[in-house]
Amino acid sequence: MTEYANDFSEYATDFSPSEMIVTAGARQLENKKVIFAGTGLPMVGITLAQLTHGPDIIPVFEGGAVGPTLNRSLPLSVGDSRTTSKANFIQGLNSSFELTQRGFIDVGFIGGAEVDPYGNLNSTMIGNFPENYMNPDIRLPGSGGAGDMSCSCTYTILIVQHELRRFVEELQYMTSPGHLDGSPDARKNAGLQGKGPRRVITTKALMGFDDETKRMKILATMPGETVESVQAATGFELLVDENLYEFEPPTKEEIRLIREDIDPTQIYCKR
Amino acid sequence: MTEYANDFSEYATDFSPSEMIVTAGARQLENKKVIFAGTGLPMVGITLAQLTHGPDIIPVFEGGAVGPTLNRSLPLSVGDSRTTSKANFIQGLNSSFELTQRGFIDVGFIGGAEVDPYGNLNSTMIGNFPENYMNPDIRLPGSGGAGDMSCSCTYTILIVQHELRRFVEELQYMTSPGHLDGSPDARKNAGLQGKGPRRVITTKALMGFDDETKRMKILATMPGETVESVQAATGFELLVDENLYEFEPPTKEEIRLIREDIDPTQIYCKR
Amino acid sequence: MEWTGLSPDDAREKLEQKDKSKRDKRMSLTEAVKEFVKDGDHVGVGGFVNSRPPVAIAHEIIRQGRQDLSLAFQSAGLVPDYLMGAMAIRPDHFSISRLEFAYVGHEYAGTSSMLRYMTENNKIVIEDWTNYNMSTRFKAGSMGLPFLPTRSGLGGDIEKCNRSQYIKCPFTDRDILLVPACHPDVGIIHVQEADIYGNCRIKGQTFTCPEMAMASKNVIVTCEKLVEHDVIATEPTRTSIPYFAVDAVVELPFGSFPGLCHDIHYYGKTHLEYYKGLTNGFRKGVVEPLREYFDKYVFGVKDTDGFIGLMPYEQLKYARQVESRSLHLQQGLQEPGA
Amino acid sequence: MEWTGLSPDDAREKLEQKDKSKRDKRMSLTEAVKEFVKDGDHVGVGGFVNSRPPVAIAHEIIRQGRQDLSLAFQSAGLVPDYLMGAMAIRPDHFSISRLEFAYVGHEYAGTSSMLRYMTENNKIVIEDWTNYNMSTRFKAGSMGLPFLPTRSGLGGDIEKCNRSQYIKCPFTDRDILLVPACHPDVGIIHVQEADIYGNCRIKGQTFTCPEMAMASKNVIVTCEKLVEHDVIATEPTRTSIPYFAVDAVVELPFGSFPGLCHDIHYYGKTHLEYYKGLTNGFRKGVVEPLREYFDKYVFGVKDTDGFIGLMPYEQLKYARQVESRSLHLQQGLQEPGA
Repeated sequence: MTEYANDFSEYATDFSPSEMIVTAGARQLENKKVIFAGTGLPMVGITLAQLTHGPDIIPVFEGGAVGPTLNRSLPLSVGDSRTTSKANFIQGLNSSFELTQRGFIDVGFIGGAEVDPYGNLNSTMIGNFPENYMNPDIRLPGSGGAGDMSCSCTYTILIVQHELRRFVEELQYMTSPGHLDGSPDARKNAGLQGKGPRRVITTKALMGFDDETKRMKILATMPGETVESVQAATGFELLVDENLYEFEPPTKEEIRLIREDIDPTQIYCKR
Repeated sequence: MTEYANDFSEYATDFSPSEMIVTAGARQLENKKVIFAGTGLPMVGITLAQLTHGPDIIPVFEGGAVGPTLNRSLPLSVGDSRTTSKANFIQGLNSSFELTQRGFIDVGFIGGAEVDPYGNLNSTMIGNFPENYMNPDIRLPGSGGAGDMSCSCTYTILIVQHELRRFVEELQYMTSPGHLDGSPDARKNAGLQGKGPRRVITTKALMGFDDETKRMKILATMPGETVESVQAATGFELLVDENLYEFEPPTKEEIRLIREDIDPTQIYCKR
Repeated sequence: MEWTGLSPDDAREKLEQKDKSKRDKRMSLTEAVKEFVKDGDHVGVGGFVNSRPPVAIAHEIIRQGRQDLSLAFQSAGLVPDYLMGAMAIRPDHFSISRLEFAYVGHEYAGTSSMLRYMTENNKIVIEDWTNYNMSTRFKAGSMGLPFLPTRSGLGGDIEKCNRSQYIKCPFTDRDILLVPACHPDVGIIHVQEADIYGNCRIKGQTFTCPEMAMASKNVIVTCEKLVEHDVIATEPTRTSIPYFAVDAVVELPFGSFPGLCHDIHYYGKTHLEYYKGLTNGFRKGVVEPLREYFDKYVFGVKDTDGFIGLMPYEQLKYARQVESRSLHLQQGLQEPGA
Repeated sequence: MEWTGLSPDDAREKLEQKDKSKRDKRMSLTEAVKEFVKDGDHVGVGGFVNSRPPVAIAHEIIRQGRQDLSLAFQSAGLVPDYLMGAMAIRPDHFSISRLEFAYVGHEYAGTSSMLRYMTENNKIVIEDWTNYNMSTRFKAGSMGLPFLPTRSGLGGDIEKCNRSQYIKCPFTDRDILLVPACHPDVGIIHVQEADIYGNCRIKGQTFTCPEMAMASKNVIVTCEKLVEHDVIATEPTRTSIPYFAVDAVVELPFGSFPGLCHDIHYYGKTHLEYYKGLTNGFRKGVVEPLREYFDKYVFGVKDTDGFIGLMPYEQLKYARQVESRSLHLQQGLQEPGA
């Protein structure tokens, strides 16, 4: 478990859940891949990855920018001018999503409010659907581009806050398709192109999906967490990978980068 | 009949059939309209119109240019760089034809090899269709963009050489739809948007279409021609407009512009 | 199919009949809104979230007052929040009855309290789509097509709350979704540069503005800067919107403030967050501050110059300075009043 | 549905598996054609008529020899006429078996004698479309869609000779045509500028090159001039084709000669008309001159530099001088050897 540090002294001892989640997210991003960045923590994660092991990651933003250098401080929006610096190609939303639909995007990196065992996400509403669609208990912002990335990126990585009310057996509304009902070829039969979610990153665990059932399973627990504590914060039964491991804590350097270079004013990454 | 000349002395006495046809074509083009120019004589006609009564005509070329100034000598192609000079907007073929499909183009100005009474054009093949589609008697170049202009410009103006073998009751192949079979709403029912051909300009006559039957009718005879001589060169029966008139000959100035300024090397406009 | 805005056939017919000559289209924003925004109109909102939002046009629509507007956009923040805020405060003067959209919110600055207020209290009809769905709908409209196929917005619940339709693809035998065109009655768009005829140059991302312009029956463009036609004609490949898609050109610096305008100025964060805070308060029952905001910043000024004139100069200066700069050049800059 | 080139699902799968990293893609044209053009391939031909035709790539394909290629383009002149000419002369060495197209010809310089020869003698399978149909087919491919709807190519006989399909539009109840995507095995494209990663800048009209690039499984780009990546990154809105759609970048001045290359050089009219004359003769039974042409200008040279080296310098100079000039500045210029 020392891929990111030479010895224990290099680990940070003081870090927040957001900082843990961003570090975990960044480490899931392979260098030289094309990565479609959702708003919020994914933008922090992608920047951290670029500054550490992934200098040749190609970020894509739905506003229209392909392959920018994120050297103008953290974008406040995926349509921010800061997503365009030294880009390779800039057009607009149709272009970004067409590239995605065509197959140019390796990874979609997305946040969500509510998730089910198959990695389907809700970012639309809390309440009864369809009865109360027009007057929900809580109206969330809506799909934005997350629904599109979920449909058509080769695969996706999800970031969700790990709370009981957010990990539910059945979503109140399915905004972004994951593995749907988990049946074989469910996505293909629905007309979708991408292969769906591969990882779910939370404050408590790194998770994947069972090859057969497509249900969520714990791959690693975050520092200080156990399978039991993760399960206790989850509203459905989690599978546990046979090679379960403890996730390597953030290094001092990772935390320094987040705090000093990437998000000094704690826009997305609270301490 | 003296809209274009102050007195008879201003008329040219020496002009070729091509020059007559180009002059007639130019005069059909209203100033301030958006005109999609097909290759060949239509490009000469549009330039002549710009230099005479239509300085504010907006030419559109399928290669992608909207509203250029034709000040670099006659384009040899609708994709020529000479179609782009001082344009308002340049993209590519999809863009030009999407503008057309949307309804931005007032007039399509097109040449054709073979025409029928309803203004349908053939520019694909001579021979039996469909039997000999793969090995026709004579293979013509194909639709190019003419088929697209015919479908979606608000209306079209056609230029055809007036020969018996080119004016036929039934086309061997229908490349560019005119009024189809002439039945009411034939174009709409086929899924087409534009209103179809409004004028046919030839070396012998200016023609329109009957409001009811959509069959071709003579509006004016060209200098030196009569209804009889026009009919004799036509493979189907022509209607004759009740206000039939004799077309005003080219002026000396029009011929001078064609010969000196527009097509001095007789690329399209033979003498 | 019930079309909001124009049906594809109506949109085509109207455009065929339109005068497409190249003529001076400059007018005041007051005139432009008076002429092109009517009660009941379907309004396409340009920009993306808070980047190039047509704030000035939205304020003028609010000032003049309209009823029963419906809005169409992918993702937007300030504009729907201003419009819904105005309706919350003075429904007799201004109202919207319907939203077709993918996202209302401010990303870093949080979700939309006005969307929550309007929907949770059942004051507005909504139709959910994805960003790409809405972009595709404008694109279909711009292409003169009644629909486009897509592989986005399938499989979940979004397709169940909107007017998309499945077909079996006749070429692959797989299911595919068709989304209907969107032809707004009027598109409202802010750009960096335009000439007097309406040729527009958008700097940076175009978002879905060109498609929206070409899909709409009428288009009002505000621009940071009017440029000579020669500037356009020298590099026509940089024209984002051709002149014949535009009906009114209004030169209006800061026309998307406190949103961001690429290459011109960054967000007016202080003011944006200030307004956002008032809408949060309103949803929780604190009504007066939002009313006072509108009285001061929208109804209390004659036009956009009046609104921008109320901003502390240092905030405007900062927004201009910080835009398009590397981290290194941002050092030492700090937004005043934050 | 029988797909030429890749089916939409195969095209998606291949692209998913592809290495999309930003890396140096420079290679010689010989290597590029060896690696990316195989017997039986469906080849997308960039450019439009004789504007930016990928002549150099076509010559290299002919030199190396391939069998059973099929070609897809909207309107083209020199490239299909060279390829069909080579097949007419040496069918054992090089052959094409199918054309999907809207127009083969040279506009001002007349119709294609090689198209007449091949079709009237039943040596080739053809499929007719309109220009917009073919452009739409590449666009569908570039968008990752199995088809796009269109209102072009309807009502006449074109739709009867191709694989388009009617449906009743579920939104308007009117008939509309669907055209299937075109995913060439390889797209061959000439541009003015590219960087080593494959980001391309096209000057003037883009024709359908960006769509073709994004639809194709592999893309060979020849460019007039290799530019620093910084040039691209300074104005990324001017990039016409993003690097990840390109597999080989070959710097090759005059790569579309005797066609036109916008802003670089006008037609090599003398040579173009000379070749055109030989094909006219061939169709009428005068075989030898065309064979001699290929022996001298294609098989007799090692590469494009060799071909261009055979052109009289004065003709190349004239083609450069006359490009992009007003009539006034053209005065006194005359093509030598015409």
